Amino acid sequence: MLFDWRIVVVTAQLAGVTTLVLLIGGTPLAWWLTRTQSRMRPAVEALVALPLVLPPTVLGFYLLVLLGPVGVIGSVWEGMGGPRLVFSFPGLVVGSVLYSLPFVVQPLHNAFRAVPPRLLDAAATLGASPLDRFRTIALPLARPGFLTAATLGFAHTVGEFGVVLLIGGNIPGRTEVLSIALYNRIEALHYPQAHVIAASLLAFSFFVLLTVYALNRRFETPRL
Amino acid sequence: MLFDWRIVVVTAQLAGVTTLVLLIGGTPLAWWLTRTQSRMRPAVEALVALPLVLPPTVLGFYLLVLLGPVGVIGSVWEGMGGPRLVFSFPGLVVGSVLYSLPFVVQPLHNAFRAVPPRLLDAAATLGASPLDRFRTIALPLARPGFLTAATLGFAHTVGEFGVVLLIGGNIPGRTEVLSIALYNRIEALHYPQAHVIAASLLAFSFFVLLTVYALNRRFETPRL
Amino acid sequence: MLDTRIDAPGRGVTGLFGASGSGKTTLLRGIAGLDTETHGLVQVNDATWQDEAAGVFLAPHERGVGYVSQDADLFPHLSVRDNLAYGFRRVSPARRRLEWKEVVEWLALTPLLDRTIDHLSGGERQRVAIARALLASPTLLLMDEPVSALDEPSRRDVLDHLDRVLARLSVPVIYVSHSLSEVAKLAAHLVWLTDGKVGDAGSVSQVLGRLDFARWRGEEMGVVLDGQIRSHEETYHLTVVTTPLGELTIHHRRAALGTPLRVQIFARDVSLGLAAQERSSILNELRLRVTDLVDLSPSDCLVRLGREGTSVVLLARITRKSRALLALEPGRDVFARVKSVAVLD
Amino acid sequence: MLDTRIDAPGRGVTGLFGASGSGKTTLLRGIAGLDTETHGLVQVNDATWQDEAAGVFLAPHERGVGYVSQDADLFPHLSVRDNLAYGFRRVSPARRRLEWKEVVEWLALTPLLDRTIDHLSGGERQRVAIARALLASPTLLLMDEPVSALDEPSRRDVLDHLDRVLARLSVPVIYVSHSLSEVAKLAAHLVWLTDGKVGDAGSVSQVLGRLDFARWRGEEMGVVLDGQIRSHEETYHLTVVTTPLGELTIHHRRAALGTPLRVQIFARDVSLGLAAQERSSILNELRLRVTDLVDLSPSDCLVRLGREGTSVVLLARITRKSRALLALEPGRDVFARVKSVAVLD
Amino acid sequence: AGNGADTLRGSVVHAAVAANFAATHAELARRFEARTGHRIETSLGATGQLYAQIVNGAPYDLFLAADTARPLLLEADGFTAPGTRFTYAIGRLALYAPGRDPGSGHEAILRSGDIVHLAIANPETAPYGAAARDVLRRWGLWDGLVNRTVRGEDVGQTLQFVESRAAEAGFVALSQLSNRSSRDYWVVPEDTYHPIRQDAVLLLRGAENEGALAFLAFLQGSAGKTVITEFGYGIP
Ligand SMILES: Nc1ncnc2c1ncn2[C@@H]1O[C@H](COP(=O)(O)OP(=O)(O)OP(=O)(O)O)[C@@H](O)[C@H]1O
Ligand SMILES: Nc1ncnc2c1ncn2[C@@H]1O[C@H](COP(=O)(O)OP(=O)(O)OP(=O)(O)O)[C@@H](O)[C@H]1O
Ligand SMILES: [Mg+2]
Ligand SMILES: [Mg+2]
Repeated sequence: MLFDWRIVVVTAQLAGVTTLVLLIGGTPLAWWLTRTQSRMRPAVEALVALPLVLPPTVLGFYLLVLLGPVGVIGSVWEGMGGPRLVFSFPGLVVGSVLYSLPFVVQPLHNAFRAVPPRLLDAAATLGASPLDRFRTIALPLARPGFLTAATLGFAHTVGEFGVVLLIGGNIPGRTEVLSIALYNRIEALHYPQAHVIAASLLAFSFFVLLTVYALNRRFETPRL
Repeated sequence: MLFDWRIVVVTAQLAGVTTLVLLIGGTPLAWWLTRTQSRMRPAVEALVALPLVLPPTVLGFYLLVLLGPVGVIGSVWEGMGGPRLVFSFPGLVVGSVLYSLPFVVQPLHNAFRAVPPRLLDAAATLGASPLDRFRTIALPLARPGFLTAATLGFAHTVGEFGVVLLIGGNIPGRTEVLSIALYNRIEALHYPQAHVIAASLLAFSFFVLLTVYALNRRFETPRL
Repeated sequence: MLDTRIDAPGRGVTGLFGASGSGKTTLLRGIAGLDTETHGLVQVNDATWQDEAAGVFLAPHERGVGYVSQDADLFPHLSVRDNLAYGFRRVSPARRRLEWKEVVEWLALTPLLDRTIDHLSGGERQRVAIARALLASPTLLLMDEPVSALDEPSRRDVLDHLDRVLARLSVPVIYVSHSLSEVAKLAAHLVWLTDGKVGDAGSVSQVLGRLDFARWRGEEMGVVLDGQIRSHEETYHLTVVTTPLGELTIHHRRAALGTPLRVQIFARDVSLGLAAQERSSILNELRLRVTDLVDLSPSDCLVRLGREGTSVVLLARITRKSRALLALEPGRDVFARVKSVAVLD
Repeated sequence: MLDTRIDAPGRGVTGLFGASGSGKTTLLRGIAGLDTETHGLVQVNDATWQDEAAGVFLAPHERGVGYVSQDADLFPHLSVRDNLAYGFRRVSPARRRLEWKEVVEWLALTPLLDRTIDHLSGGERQRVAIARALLASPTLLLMDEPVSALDEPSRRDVLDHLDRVLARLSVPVIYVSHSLSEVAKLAAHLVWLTDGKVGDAGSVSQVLGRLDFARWRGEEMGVVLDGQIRSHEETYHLTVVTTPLGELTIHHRRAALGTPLRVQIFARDVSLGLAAQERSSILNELRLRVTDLVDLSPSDCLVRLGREGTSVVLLARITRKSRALLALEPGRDVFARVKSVAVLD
Repeated sequence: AGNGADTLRGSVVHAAVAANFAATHAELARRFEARTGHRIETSLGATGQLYAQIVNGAPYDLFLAADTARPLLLEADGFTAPGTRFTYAIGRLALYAPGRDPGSGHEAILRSGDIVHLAIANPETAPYGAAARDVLRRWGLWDGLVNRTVRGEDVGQTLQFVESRAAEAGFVALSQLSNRSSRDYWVVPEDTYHPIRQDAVLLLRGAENEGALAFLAFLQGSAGKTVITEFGYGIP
């Protein structure tokens, strides 16, 4: 088997975009969970964690059915002129986002809960609007939560396999990602290749994570 | 296919034991990460997150190779008189623990970081030993982190598939779990059965999570 | 929980007094709009900030209040400089009323600017909090024991500056403190809270002259008098002030003759005699008449003194023995000797 | 950072003074073992807690210190009751030195016991913190501005009780405060920190009598005198005390004749005259001799007064005009009139 | 630990079975159990994964693979009871395109160009995938369609692609289509691809297991063969 470098590119793009989408979407959701007085809150929290209990291949299958051109969501979506979701990069992102959502929302939720409300009050009296104080107080103070959310979300997407396979269709150069390629090497008994890929992936990830954590240590917020 | 209720039992046992082991083992690790001045800390943090980047089946494969009777770890372990790890319930637990470790350690680490050191100092001057103040101050204040860790760890183990499949061998009554059974129903085109299982799993999990989150809300620690 | 009606003047400092737990902080938070459980009406200088009946609720960041809270509440992720800049940057330069440099220097914050918050001492934190609130150029300033962690000399220093700055800015201030001299120095108006209700309110001299308030204050009971500068005695660096109760000599004030001035006199600093006194270091002796007497303790009593043609009073705290020796009774004329006079303003 | 050598007596209260940021909190944390960056030697009553040279470091929880920190530091997940019980439960009943009920009632905490911490006012938090530390029956008590958020009357109340309790427990105490009267009431020994170094240390009367310290204190400069009860005057509820500087009449003390007693006299409460005074409410007049004079400001000066055969001094703060009128010079004999005398137990 | 202990009625047989044979195997096992009193416990999985497990000490008695390579390897490395390897079924490839009545034949559907996605199993790992690639190459369509192929790990996932209508057509196993309308699929002529031979082998652990031997015999006997052919497989 020749190694197709596009796999690495797609994987990096997928994990990057997914993490970005997760952070962008998960942040307001987590903030809402923190601030709301709504009685719906526990239900929303439970819903967020729910996709986890399904095996990824099963989740992938149901997503495939739902998002496919005749699926409940897919048909409506395509009827509204949306591009086909299955077997496309956007579809991969949707699936990965859904599957990694709890790993992002829960750490952020915890981090936001740890922001002392009195600091938000102080910011308000200094003229900061709710959005402003969210941006300038809550976000920076929740930094450890963001780090956790981002690393868990990114790593989990890199390693994810089932959802991506079913929704993506493992199309070379488009939706084939490293996790699938790696698995296939093992399935095909190409062990030496698999070892090289796995070792490189681990080594690379280790150094990225090491750098992230080491840098983070430098910029830690003082604890009061 | 008849539904084998032992699957549910094994699944519940696995997720329960795994979560327990994760919490018991993850707590000191997270606490160490919080308190240590060691320069090794970022490396340990990176190592904990590392298993995530491998697809579960691949991780499962390597665990199989390492823990198997001729594997580097397995041979030593069995040489020391340990029971066989692969294709047994203990092996499943080992694999699941390793794979879900970051979901437990990271939220706990964040939660412990949010415990103000001055409260631990206050407890020390009131005569509490390090272990005592960990138990009576850090643990209760880190409760949201434990909730997140436990729900993520539990749900992730229930839904996990690859590691469990490879290490466990899907042996009915012993290592066959719900996620595999569900996937096999879909593979075998037993869709109606698969739908029933998936729906029950989702409904059950939803109500468990809902209860957990709703109860948690009641006992929230006041925020200062 | 708090059931209060407070009318404070639209400018100047209103002192807010009350026992621990009487609701001072709760009241300030309500005014700042931070307490969603606060009901009722908040109007400031004709602007209605909150009117439950009319469904009006102005968000805290739109009220333009500066709030120096009891706990400083500095932002731990920002340096001292960035804490100060937080409010400063959110005011358009045109609307800024204080210079950065002025505030930073006055509160001696220059050496701290690049520090992180966690390494500040208690007093340093308070100074940063005061500066941060002032730099946001508030239209109403709420200060909750802002100098409680400062040592005496820096406290004097901060208050002197505060006094001058507040006069210049002419923002209304509500100032919580447990120290009468702090409040008497700054405030024109006084509110005394007890158990979430207003116990007494009015001008400083009104509230301070009331015996039940004085009794509650204990060591710090006293009055303030409004006067005018009458003459200067440059040699000794002194100034003479006319007050409704007579003339008082105080430390020199660099001000034109006729300038109004307020002074505080603690009851414990007033002694009484029946004859005029000579060759004493006490410069101030007022001829007054006893209006009432009240026992403070088995050993002490409080004497209220007045003068024909004015409702202004002086309080003197003396022993009951002296009262007997001097045969003090209402109507009796005495010489009140004032050991020290604090100038407020 | 902190470079200090402090010798405090093994019992009684040591007052710790110093400007904001002078290192008081740092010092207390070092003694408690909370600051791992503290180097050097900590010995308490013959026990070595820390000796860098010998590699000794006793863990904080083994030092048995009670630490009332500047920020109260209550546990937010526990009720007031459980906060108080935290230290109490960790002492075996046999080693407890204070009753639960006594402490709770004294600090008026009964109505708060079932409250959560987040709803306490600033003063309530401080009272809980004091009670929590005392209930742990410490062998050394460190108090960092423990009553700064209390109103005057509760402060008096708390200090009175504290004074009595400390006398009974005979634990050594290091007490940080910015209020001289607070420290003078409690402390026998005083340490004055400036910039992380000891500026002055010694008995209260030594430190207070020093002019540079007095100057730094400003309004609160004063001295303490040690005396003995000489007689009682039951009618007026007064007591006469002999001091090295002469006899003083104070509020009645229920104590046997000969009982030792300490009193505090602020410089601002002392006036001077050249002739004895008659028919005045001032009961205390001491015949003393001027030893030195120092200018405090363009208008004021500080006079140090003494007497043959004693090194004890009295400070008087008078105007420079009075100084000139009375022609005060070192060696001159004067009558020092003391308006108020505070008894410090 | 191994659990081949005899019960009163027979022994327990632990079978490792390739996922694509799952449904057929279930029926075989049911009939075998009814007939003999032995009991079959089945672990399903991908062939490569089952292989790795066997090499690492999995407690399986026999192995029904989806190809010939892995049983051969196991035999060569001494994991099997010697001489027990045989082909138990020959997979048959079908082109499944629901809702597109082929009329003139399915090849035409592929040529028509209105296929956005063609599902196949991964040719690198799955025998049915390799077979599908053979077919497309023979028709000269491989190069044109390769970028439109979506690749399942096995035929199970390949079928899921088509069943969800996400892919218009797919090469699946005939055995998966037993209850689909014959108008929806087309059996690919067997001479257009390398035969998909599926081999079984008795593993060392099962060498002494009466039930395992019996089951292998059953597979090769007429009763077994009947079931296998009923499910759309060929037999050698
Ligand atoms: N959310 C709340 N729920 C119930 N009681 C509260 C709440 N917030 C404050 N209190 C109580 O209301 C009373 C007033 O509190 P507040 O903080 O306003 O007192 P304060 O006058 O500022 O006292 P201090 O001088 O001690 O700071 C206190 O007894 C306090 O315990
Ligand atoms: N970890 C630290 N690193 C650097 N500087 C520190 C650190 N901790 C405290 N400081 C500084 O050391 C000085 C002494 O602080 P400390 O808290 O002991 O003062 P303090 O005497 O208690 O003052 P206050 O009366 O205001 O509470 C302060 O200037 C403070 O900013
Ligand atoms: Mg308050
Ligand atoms: Mg301090």
